[in-house]
Amino acid sequence: MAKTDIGPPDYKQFLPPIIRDNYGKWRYHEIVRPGVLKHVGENGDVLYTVRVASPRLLSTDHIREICDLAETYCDGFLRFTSRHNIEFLLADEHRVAPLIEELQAKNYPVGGTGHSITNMVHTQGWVHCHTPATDASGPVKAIMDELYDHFTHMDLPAHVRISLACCLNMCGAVHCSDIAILGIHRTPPRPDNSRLPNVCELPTTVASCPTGAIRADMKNKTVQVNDEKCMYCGNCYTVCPAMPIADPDNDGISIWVGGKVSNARSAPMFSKLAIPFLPNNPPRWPEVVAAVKNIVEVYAAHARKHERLGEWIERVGWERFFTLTGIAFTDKHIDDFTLATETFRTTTQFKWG
Amino acid sequence: MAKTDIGPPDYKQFLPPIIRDNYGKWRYHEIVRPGVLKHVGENGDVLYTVRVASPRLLSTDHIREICDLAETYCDGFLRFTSRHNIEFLLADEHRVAPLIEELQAKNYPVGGTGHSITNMVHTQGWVHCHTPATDASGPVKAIMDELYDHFTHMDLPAHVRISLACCLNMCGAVHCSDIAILGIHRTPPRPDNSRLPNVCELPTTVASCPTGAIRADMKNKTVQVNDEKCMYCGNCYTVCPAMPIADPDNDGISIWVGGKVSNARSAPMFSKLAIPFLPNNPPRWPEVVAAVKNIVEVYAAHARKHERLGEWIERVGWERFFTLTGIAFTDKHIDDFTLATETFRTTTQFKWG
Amino acid sequence: MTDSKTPLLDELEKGPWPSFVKEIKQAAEKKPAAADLLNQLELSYKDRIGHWKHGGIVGVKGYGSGVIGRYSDRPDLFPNVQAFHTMRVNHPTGWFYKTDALRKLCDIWDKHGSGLTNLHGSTGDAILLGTTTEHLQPCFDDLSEAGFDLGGSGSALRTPSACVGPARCEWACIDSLDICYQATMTLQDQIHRPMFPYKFKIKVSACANDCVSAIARSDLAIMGTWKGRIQVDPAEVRAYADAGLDIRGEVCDLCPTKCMEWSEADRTLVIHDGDCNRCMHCLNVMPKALRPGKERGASILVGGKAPIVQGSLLSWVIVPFMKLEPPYTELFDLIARIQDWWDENGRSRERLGELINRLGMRHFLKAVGLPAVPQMVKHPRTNPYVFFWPEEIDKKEVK
Amino acid sequence: MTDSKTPLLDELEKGPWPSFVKEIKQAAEKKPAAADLLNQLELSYKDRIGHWKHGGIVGVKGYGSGVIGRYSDRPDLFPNVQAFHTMRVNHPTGWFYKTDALRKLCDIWDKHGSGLTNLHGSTGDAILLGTTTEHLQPCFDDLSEAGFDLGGSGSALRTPSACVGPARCEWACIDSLDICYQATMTLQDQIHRPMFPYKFKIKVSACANDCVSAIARSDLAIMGTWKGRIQVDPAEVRAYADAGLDIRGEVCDLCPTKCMEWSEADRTLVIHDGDCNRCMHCLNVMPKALRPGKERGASILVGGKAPIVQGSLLSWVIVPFMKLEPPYTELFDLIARIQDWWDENGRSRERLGELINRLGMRHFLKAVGLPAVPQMVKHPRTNPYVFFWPEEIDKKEVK
Amino acid sequence: MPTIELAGKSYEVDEDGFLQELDKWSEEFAEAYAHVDGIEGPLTEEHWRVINYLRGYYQEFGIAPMVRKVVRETGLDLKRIYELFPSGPGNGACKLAGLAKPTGCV
Amino acid sequence: MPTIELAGKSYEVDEDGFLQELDKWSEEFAEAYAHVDGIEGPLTEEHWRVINYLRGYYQEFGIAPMVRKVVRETGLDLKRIYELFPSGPGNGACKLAGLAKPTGCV
Ligand code: SRM
Ligand code: SRM
Ligand code: SRM
Ligand code: SRM
Ligand code: SF4
Ligand code: SF4
Ligand code: SF4
Ligand code: SF4
Ligand code: SF4
Ligand code: SF4
Ligand code: SF4
Ligand code: SF4
Repeated sequence: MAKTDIGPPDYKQFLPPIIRDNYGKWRYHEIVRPGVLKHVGENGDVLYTVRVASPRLLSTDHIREICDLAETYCDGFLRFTSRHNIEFLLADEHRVAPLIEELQAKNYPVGGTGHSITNMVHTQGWVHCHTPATDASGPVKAIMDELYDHFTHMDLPAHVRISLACCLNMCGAVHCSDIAILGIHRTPPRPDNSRLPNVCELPTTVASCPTGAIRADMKNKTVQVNDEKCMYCGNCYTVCPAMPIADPDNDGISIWVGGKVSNARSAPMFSKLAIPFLPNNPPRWPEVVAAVKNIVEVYAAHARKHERLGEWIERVGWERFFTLTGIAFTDKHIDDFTLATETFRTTTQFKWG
Repeated sequence: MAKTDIGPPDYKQFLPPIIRDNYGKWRYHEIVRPGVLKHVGENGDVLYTVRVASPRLLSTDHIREICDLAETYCDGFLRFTSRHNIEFLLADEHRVAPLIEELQAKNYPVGGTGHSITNMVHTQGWVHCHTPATDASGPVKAIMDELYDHFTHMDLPAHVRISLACCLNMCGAVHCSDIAILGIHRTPPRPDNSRLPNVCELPTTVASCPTGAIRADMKNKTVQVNDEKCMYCGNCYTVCPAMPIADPDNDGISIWVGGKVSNARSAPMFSKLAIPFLPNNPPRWPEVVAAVKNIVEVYAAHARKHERLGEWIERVGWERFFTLTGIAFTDKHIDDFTLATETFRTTTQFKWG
Repeated sequence: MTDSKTPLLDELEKGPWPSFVKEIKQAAEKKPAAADLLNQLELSYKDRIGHWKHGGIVGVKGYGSGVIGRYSDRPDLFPNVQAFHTMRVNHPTGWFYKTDALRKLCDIWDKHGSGLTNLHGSTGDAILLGTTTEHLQPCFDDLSEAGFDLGGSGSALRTPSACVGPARCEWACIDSLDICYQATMTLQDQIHRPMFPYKFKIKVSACANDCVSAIARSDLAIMGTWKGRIQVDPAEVRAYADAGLDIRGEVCDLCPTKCMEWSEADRTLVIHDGDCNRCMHCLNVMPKALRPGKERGASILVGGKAPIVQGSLLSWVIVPFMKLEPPYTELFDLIARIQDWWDENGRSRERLGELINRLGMRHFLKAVGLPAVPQMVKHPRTNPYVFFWPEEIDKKEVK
Repeated sequence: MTDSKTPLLDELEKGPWPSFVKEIKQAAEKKPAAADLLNQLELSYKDRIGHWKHGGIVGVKGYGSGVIGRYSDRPDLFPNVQAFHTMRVNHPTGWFYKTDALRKLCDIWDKHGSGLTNLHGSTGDAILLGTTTEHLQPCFDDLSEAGFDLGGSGSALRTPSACVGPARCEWACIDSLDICYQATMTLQDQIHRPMFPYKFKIKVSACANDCVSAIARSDLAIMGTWKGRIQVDPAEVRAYADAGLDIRGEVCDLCPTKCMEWSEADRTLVIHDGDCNRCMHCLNVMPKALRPGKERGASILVGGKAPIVQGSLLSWVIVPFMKLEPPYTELFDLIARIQDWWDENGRSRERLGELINRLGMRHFLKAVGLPAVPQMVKHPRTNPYVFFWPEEIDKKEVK
Repeated sequence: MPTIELAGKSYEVDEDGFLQELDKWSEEFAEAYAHVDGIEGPLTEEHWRVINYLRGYYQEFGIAPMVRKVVRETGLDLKRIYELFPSGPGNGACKLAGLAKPTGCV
Repeated sequence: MPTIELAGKSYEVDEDGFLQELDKWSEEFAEAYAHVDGIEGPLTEEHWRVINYLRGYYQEFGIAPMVRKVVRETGLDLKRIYELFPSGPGNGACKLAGLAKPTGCV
């Protein structure tokens, strides 16, 4: 039998020698061009990093091609980033240009550093999950095709982090992204009373509902959904297979803006609702692509240097954001969940638009 | 029988002629000295207002004395302010000095304008209410004796509004005051099971509890209090006389800071807990007086001009506030009611103290 | 020590601030009730506890509100405050008085009550502090005769109040006094005959300085504001600068939207009015140089209240701008729709703000017929728990 | 049009961004499962709905986690994805690889699975995407042989992750990689054998830039910081200025605490470190000139998570500063106390943050033995609903 | 606690005249007590409509109904109710109906 | 839905082998099914302690107990439970005990 509990391989064996030598002793870095970082050690050592985009969903053969590249240029050392990009690590400055040349020849986008749009964190969608309200990889591909130049050029006021999650579970942790794309259902689950008694725990199902829309029907060992209290989060389906919620005609995508994670300048912020619903329109989700692009361009045109999307909006005000982007404000933008009162405007300080 | 629904007397008959002439046509004002406002109309008319402190609890004879003054100097016109001060309204500049002279001779404090501490909004306390955790008039008198010079001098960075409410009903609306003094109970109510069934509505009593600490005991037509869930708000007593909560040994005062109402510069803000508990120590509440004075003095020493107490704290940070005032921070300062998570620090941005 | 019967309270006659103890003693000279109040209060100071019984429900004929019943829990010791009810007299709007009216009040109260008052209660009423059940009706009769009426209490509309506004303030963007007075007169029935789930408070401030704390203390706050450019008098701006005002530091730097620029060189102030949120700060500092814009009206906010039960609320913007001219039809219609929805849906002791919070702002807006606008929120929702109306959903049969 | 069986997906082969469709097609050349994945996905694109059944609970011997079971709802059409489970392989800390290790993974996956992967999952695992129940155990055996182990799933500790930190970043205030690796190794049992009320995530960022989103995505976030003065190299500051950086505008004005002053005249930068909240902005803009202070450690935060059930939470500061040096005893002891309290009190599917919220921070702090400090809050409470501990109350008998 | 004598029976009431032993209520109590609250003559059908509604509601839900409900369910507008019970539905009608004294909001 | 034959009876189970008609569970089912989950030999007293605890809890509360509870109440530590049920308490023990398939957190 296999050995268990051995843990992952020790990362130290995978560090290139220059990193081992300069571990904890880096002095500064520069971005020498989009996608290329230069880190200088206290002792003067220089490490180059070349960052390329990845679709994240990789075939083994493609990984082998990446390995080939790493072996040719980086003595076999590479890493992936927290946003699924690939980083080639080079101690030798002379190999940087040839690597980039070959990468470009093979259509690997080089970029994603500094004030650019880097890779989209995203999730499984129709490729592997059971609760998605939209696909993940497809919208990502369609959006990044459109925003490609912002990956390869550092032409934005600040970092723009776009993420996608295909349902409210938010595996893409989109809740703190500059722009978040979130799959949503819009119709209540449909309890299957024949299966439910055998496959679901009633108390768990009742407790799963954030708005208390589910009542246990003890006699029939099943549940009833109060459609008026249901906001289609799908959490009941997560715990109870007999409550399917997917609905091709009403599932779709919502767009959220202004979140951030870093503590730089401003504290981390949640993303806020910008567009409540756009239809699922595969294969290229044109409405979603256009909406994201519009937000990016309006931001790029108006924000100041170093100002993240959310920081810009905070400065100019949400009323101005809606005016400038032309996005319609609706009652759906107004919170009605448990902390709603904290979001209501409790001052006469506002702009006309 | 008396005529009903006649409403209050029409205020217009009580406006002095100069106000009637300049109604809605004032051009600007100046504070010519603490307690004396000079309003100039578009047509050049000048109205003087002399503001004096009032204990709010006034005897009819004292009111008659005030009337005498108003008749002597103001043709019988006067008003009261939203913070219970008395304002003498004079069209004639020459009567201002004599009025002030007589006021001072009679020990009426003149002041409360501009960057001063004006009168304390407060409530009934032991004088007339049934739920107080402290007295109202007594602490007000003791505090204002101590802060007297800040009433008669405009020597603070900005307005400082101090209010007092003798229980959590907050009739003094202390929830948005620069400094709030709030009477609190600290022991749970003691249901009187013999009286309760006849004098209380069970559902109302149960619903009155913000933390769900009360359970109806249907059989005995009474209620049970879960002491661990009770935070002594007294609301159950308000609706159910058979649940007395006053407790001389544990009732007392808490101090709150940093609230404001105006929209000037910053949006209105709630007051925040500074000191969870100080004992009821009549007749002069020395601990409370010292605590308030300390906060005022630390604020006066550190804030910038025009900076309200809460604005100053927001700028320097709460950790700095606690350090500078020497007030102890405790677990009681950390919210645990429904919106608690909104107050937790969700950033590594903080100071060491 | 003296042989005073009130050694503790006597301490509070000392010191420069006016003493409420002196007031009670003054009234006590004529009124046994005031004397017993003093004595009972001394006992409270000794015991550190109040000596009033719970509640009390008394009133005058035809009204369900306006009187707060109160009984001593030691009538044995203090028989003259066995019953000691207060009457809430609706103050003249803006708390303006002529002395003859005030004197009349005093006379009535000397006739029927303790001779003690609060000018004013924190809702704004002239409070007549302490009388017996028997005196209530005659006292009311005399008040009515003198042109006064009672204010609100209980689950009623409470006495509305207003800042001094146009009567004495250069910043008034609406006629706070007239609006308040008209509301008071129009809604008399609501004041005197409780019929709501709980209390309802209306306050009117004629600008964002909010001198009656409308935003914090009323279920419905009416706050003056303007559209368009702040009126700038450049000469007066320069005069302030000449007089030593640090315009950059004290004005521009404190402008919350940073929409002001002061050029020291050419001594001019530029305001980017499109970014201004009308906070009032610059006008407050330079009243002689800056005036509100010319198109004036009010923002309407709802929901403000003290903490019981769900926690304090500051009022929420529901109408960013409403023109307000007599007879204020749009305003009173809106108030009626709001109260109607609240009265229909509210639980007992549920304030308007709590009801909106419980049912959701979208239901409130739909019911009262207001459009959703970004000015209603600090920021849009952060949680994805979004409801759609049935009519927004594709009705195709779900497989 | 072509006669492709996947016309919709084919559209996604176009355009400059790398195409996941190409990846699937590449794998499909060798693997029928990948081919059926493509076909099923095409159907989803047509139907606008997923075609996977709910859940699935499969695994390897001795582990309760690491595998996500998945079954097609159209096995009739796509028999090769009838079962299509993913294996979560714990990534090497920092996502560093040598190619030989990566190639080994690929070989194993070609042998046992679909030939498709996610590098990496959003928790950080190397995800092997799609195999059958029968292959799980042999695949795990091979992985183990090659030195790999599974990551977390279910109500377990999830695979911890860390920013690149000291390996390649000048700002690392702690050894994020070592801490993460030690935590992963020490807590193996918690990763493989679910025993908590729900999932538990740990992430480590070596500075406040938080390159692994620890504050937003982990129940326990460890974030590097420093005490004392930012190290300033005045010559390099001047060099930035000479190179055209607008130090006042781009650095000082954006400093959230406004604790920096740049004097254009004598070309010096003054930092009032006592006011600095270590936001990182100035260091980010001038990495060559500014470095973190010398006394380094971490802030510990808890409670972060996505919205289900109570709404998203960002993590909360519970320890402003902790020195972190191997063997990190203080840290691991604290984690143990936290988990113990959570495990003991948590309801099923209740994350740590939700439990703290339900029971109150004071109970949490008392149980894990941490003192209350102002750094824990944005501001003290605004509601007066304050609990006192029994021992704080005067026990004298209440009359 | 004061005691009050009505039609030969004695009742414990509080200072405001509210019955302190709710189970002692009877129609005779209400009739006899009406004058105390300024109602002249015997109770009419309309009085009883209000009283009966109040009692029924209280028995069912344990609370007094809100005023809007009383108006709607009895078909009597507020003005009429104040004519019937000069001290109003809370002080007057509830007292005669033998409900617990309304509290809460005063 | 697959069907499985055990000791002469047929049961409907899902892909993961979880019983789809919970009332069909019997001790025989558990005994016969044990091998499927890699348990060698007949079920021991320790196995039954876990199974009975799970069933009792499920019957009382309608949910499966949390792992910490199982450990505490059966007196068997987690290591031992994995020895008894190699695929763990959720996949292994619940399956034999005839509980609904654990969902939620995967
Ligand atoms: C490689 C990576 C860490 C890793 O372990 O994988 C990384 C690496 C660096 N980050 Fe980061 N960050 C990485 C994800 C993040 C994230 C997480 C995320 O986006 O999911 C954040 C938080 C984002 C947010 O706030 O929403 C992040 C916020 C920052 C910031 C703060 C930016 C800001 O102003 O808010 C900096 C500072 C800066 O760039 O000026 C920074 C700076 C850096 C530096 C310059 C640090 C250094 O000196 O080496 C590295 C190169 C940055 C660049 O791309 O220009 N890194 N960085 C991650 C690359 C992701 C990618 O492929 O694009
Ligand atoms: C008389 C009164 C209105 C009334 O109808 O009774 C009044 C009158 C004036 N207020 Fe006020 N305010 C009055 C209560 C308030 C309140 C309400 C309260 O304190 O309960 C507020 C909100 C307080 C808060 O924010 O917590 C208030 C916030 C202001 C402000 C904004 C101050 C700020 O910077 O936050 C101004 C502007 C200023 O003074 O620069 C202001 C300005 C003024 C001006 C200058 C308006 C004018 O041009 O005439 C008046 C003289 C102010 C002075 O005292 O220096 N008034 N003012 C109230 C006097 C109360 C008293 O006796 O002291
Ligand atoms: C007299 C007055 C205090 C004063 O000394 O000025 C007062 C006195 C009482 N208030 Fe008040 N409230 C008074 C203004 C307020 C205010 C301030 C305001 O109106 O601007 C508030 C906070 C604002 C608000 O309404 O939210 C206020 C919030 C309360 C509450 C809590 C209401 C809530 O929803 O949170 C109660 C409790 C209740 O309604 O049961 C309450 C209840 C009471 C009662 C009736 C006690 C009770 O529970 O039955 C007090 C009677 C005292 C007595 O014996 O005379 N009183 N009460 C004020 C009315 C005078 C007047 O008419 O002018
Ligand atoms: C694979 C992955 C998405 C991806 O494509 O990267 C993923 C996939 C699933 N997540 Fe997740 N989560 C993944 C990272 C996350 C993250 C991000 C993170 O860890 O940083 C989050 C948000 C952060 C958090 O934990 O709060 C996340 C929040 C959830 C939730 C909501 C949890 C909550 O407390 O709000 C669920 C629902 C649940 O647990 O029942 C969930 C549930 C699921 C399930 C198991 C679906 C379910 O309900 O049973 C998904 C299985 C998909 C599949 O078929 O493979 N997943 N999930 C990520 C794990 C890969 C890895 O191990 O590296
Ligand atoms: S976000 Fe939802 S649909 Fe997407 S992978 Fe996560 S759980 Fe599945
Ligand atoms: S989808 Fe969400 S809101 Fe609707 S019933 Fe299920 S758990 Fe409740
Ligand atoms: S604050 Fe409380 S105690 Fe004071 S008057 Fe109001 S209700 Fe009475
Ligand atoms: S005092 Fe407040 S918290 Fe305590 S039982 Fe009464 S209502 Fe509940
Ligand atoms: S609220 Fe505005 S208009 Fe009214 S008195 Fe105060 S400053 Fe003047
Ligand atoms: S009113 Fe306020 S926001 Fe507008 S310009 Fe003046 S200071 Fe700025
Ligand atoms: S979190 Fe800080 S230390 Fe870690 S990689 Fe990012 S910038 Fe560097
Ligand atoms: S780290 Fe941030 S807060 Fe500190 S000095 Fe630099 S910019 Fe200012």
